Amino acid sequence: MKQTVQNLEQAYKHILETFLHRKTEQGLYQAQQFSKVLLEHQISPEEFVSIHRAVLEELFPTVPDKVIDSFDLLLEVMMGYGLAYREHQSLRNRQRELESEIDVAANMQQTLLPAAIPDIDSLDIGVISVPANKMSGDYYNYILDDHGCLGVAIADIIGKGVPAALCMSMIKYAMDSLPEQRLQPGALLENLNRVVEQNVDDSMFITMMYGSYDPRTHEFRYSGAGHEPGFFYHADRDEFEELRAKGLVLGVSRKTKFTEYHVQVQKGDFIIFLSDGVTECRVGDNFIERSEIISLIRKYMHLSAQQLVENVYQELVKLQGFILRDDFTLMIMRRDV
Amino acid sequence: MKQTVQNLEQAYKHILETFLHRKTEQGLYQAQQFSKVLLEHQISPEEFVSIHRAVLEELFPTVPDKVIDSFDLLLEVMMGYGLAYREHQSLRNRQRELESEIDVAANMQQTLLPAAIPDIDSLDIGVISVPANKMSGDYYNYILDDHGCLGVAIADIIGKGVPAALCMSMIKYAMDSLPEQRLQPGALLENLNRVVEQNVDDSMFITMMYGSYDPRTHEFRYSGAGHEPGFFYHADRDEFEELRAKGLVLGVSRKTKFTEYHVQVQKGDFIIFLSDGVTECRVGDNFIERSEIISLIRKYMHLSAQQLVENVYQELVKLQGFILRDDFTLMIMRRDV
Amino acid sequence: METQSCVEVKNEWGIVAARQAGRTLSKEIGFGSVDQARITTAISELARNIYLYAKPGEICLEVVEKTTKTGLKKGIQIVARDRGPGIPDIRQVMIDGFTTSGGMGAGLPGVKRLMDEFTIDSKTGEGTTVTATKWLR
Amino acid sequence: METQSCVEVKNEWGIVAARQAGRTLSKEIGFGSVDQARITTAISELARNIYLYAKPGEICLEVVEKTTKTGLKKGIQIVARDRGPGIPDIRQVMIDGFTTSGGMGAGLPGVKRLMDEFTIDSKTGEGTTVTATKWLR
Ligand SMILES: [Mn+2]
Ligand SMILES: [Mn+2]
Ligand SMILES: [Mn+2]
Ligand SMILES: [Mn+2]
Repeated sequence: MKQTVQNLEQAYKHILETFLHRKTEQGLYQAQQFSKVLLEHQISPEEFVSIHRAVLEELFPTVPDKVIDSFDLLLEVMMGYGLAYREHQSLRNRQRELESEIDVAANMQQTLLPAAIPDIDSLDIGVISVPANKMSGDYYNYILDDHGCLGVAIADIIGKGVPAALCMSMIKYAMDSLPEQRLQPGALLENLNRVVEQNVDDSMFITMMYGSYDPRTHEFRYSGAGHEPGFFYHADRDEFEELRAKGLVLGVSRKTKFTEYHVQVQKGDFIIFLSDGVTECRVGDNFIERSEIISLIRKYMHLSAQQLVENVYQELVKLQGFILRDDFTLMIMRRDV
Repeated sequence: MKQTVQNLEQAYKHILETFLHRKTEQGLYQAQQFSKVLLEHQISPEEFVSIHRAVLEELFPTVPDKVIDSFDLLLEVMMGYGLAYREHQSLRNRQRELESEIDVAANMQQTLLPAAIPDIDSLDIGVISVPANKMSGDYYNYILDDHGCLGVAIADIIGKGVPAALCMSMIKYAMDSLPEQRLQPGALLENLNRVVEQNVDDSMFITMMYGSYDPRTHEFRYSGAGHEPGFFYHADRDEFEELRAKGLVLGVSRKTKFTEYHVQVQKGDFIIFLSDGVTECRVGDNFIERSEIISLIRKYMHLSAQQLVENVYQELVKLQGFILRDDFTLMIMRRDV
Repeated sequence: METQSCVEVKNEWGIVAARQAGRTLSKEIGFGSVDQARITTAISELARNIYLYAKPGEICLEVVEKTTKTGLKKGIQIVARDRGPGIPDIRQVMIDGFTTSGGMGAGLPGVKRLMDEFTIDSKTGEGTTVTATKWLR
Repeated sequence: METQSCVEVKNEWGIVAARQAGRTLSKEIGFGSVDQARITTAISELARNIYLYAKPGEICLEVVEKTTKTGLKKGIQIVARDRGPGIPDIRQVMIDGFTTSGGMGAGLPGVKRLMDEFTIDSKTGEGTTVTATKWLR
């Protein structure tokens, strides 16, 4: 340590001498590079000020005492920055620890999501789900039953990060224990609502949309719990329609009932489920319009379902300067035969 | 901002003038207080160096140019600390956000633990569970069945913090769904083991001890999965015995079998369950001995069960300078009639 | 003074030249010495990124203006442009970047904190463009 | 020089006196000027805590020695003692304390970082004792 400080002092003396000789930008650039070396060696700022004073005294033995004395005060003030600097180092360590904990937890969370998109003859399915931070409060699931019927869920926990993730694991285990209701969207939401109401803090709510698709009849039935409306695309008319489902968010009242809706899916039609992280993309101070989302979907709807959602995401994340303010989930199911 | 800097410059000029006049400790103390004001106003260190230079030039118009020029270099190097300082501020914001997220999650986690200690005529029960950080990887539970029989669980997830908490919520939901095995410790662990094996990452293990107490026969049956041994206190002989239960930790192999042990509990006897956070208390470079834990228990065993565990905890946490290195859980069940 | 002036960065001399250009221009615009140092540091970090990971590239400087409630405001705009490997995950770089950690884009969060406005565009295999502006207060 | 010298802290003059005593003693022991400033800052923070939340209290300073592999080592030990309200949750104070957040014990993590050794004992309603040592390198 003492050795390092002495070497750094020598190096700094050289840089200062050269600089004072011809005051070039080159000299200042060297000073900046030198500051990186100081930080690498974890030299605190008060230590550096003391180095500067020592070098100054060496180079200018005739500097008035008062000027040298003024460095006592500079150094004393610098102690405050020194404390902040030390706190910074320990914060950084704690932060790295926390972040790596959260990395592990985020990985665990990934295992709560379906490992693969189910393979259904008549449907082309695509999904993208990106957390705003490392852990997500958006959840989605696909459930395939013995008759080839598909259940599709999307949920958004109000709140982000770690608490949302804990909540999401509950939703997942609760859905796993409700195999009977997989084809009855309304009944499924009613059951989930009871679990949420009992287990989750009053400040925590979950919005959800659940649908079931029967590939034999091409009927899609769905119910919603306060969730962001999706879209339904009619291929024959080349038109988008809002996919709304009235219903209170989960966890508010034990006795909520959920209306079941249904729609007939024709060849080329598609269903879009999304979370409000998609529609509440902020560009500058404005939210993006739902009509702009539709334009983006149109732009890429000649592609496969998976490519479609990925391209829409890419455009939206770029629009926001690569910072997501909310978890982002976009799902599409298109009937292609 | 400009205004603030000018005011601070005036204040600093006054402090420096006074200090140079009579170089007292009083002046340096004022400088330290001044540094707190700078930090409160989020003045970066390069800004402060520039203030120092301006004041110096004002006070000593005859200072050689080279000395003043040297401040260009000082300021340039200080930019590096300035960057670290700004990073510190944003780290701190991110940290506060994370910490408050984790506070919420830690609260949610508390709701996974039993709300109250069950009230059983013949048993005096006490428990303390303190996480090393905010979230715990230790878990305990009491389950009371219709016949007044008590199930007691203690578990330790290998790993701490957020991932451990996610894992713990799984254990809780899994236990809730196994009502039939509550009085069969071996069978219960076998079932839990399957759940853990299927759902949890390979790097994650859980040690556990589960016991059931029948207040009609005063028989205690228990099984363990690689968990820290507890203690059994024989009142008649005034002796402590290790409460060991052989068994592989949960999540290693799908087919693990767990031996069931049993012991007859006499009046005044008690059972201690603990996590390795209790026995691996570190004092300086040494771990505390299990015999020292026994001495501490003896010291407080004239008190109620709850007071006993709380006092033992207080002594152990103080021994470690109030820093816990692992989650700490200590449970006692004493037959008092 | 309305035209852009660019400095090519292919070695450390380029970094120094870009710094020098930035310091001179920011002084002309009327920035104080601390802000001059900040702008120069931002340029230096951007130029060093090019030099280390994506040379050759260029740093272009321009005087910019905008009208605000209190009248016309002047500022300096820095554009750093390269045809290097690009940044595969910009979100990663902007979220976590620690000042002292190495690698392409390591200094970007610092640059963002030194300047008032900051945008980045990057495509893997095609290069990166960073635009940063600081306004006179 | 083996005996403890104590300064009473009941107003800001006490803080300054404790600082002065610390600076003088650490200079005598042979600490360099930066370490002198660090030791003084640690004393200042401890004394200020007493002054703000638990006055009157005292700061005691002592020259301490220990034998290491490389021979005898000298150091300075600071003991800050008060009969104030005590710190209800020491773990909280030592884990989170941010330099600029207020309240009893706010500066303690900073003191710990400035010194080599640090222990604290506190009982609600009875007071707090902090002991911190720095060794000559
Ligand atoms: Mn959400
Ligand atoms: Mn959302
Ligand atoms: Mn653990
Ligand atoms: Mn443990």
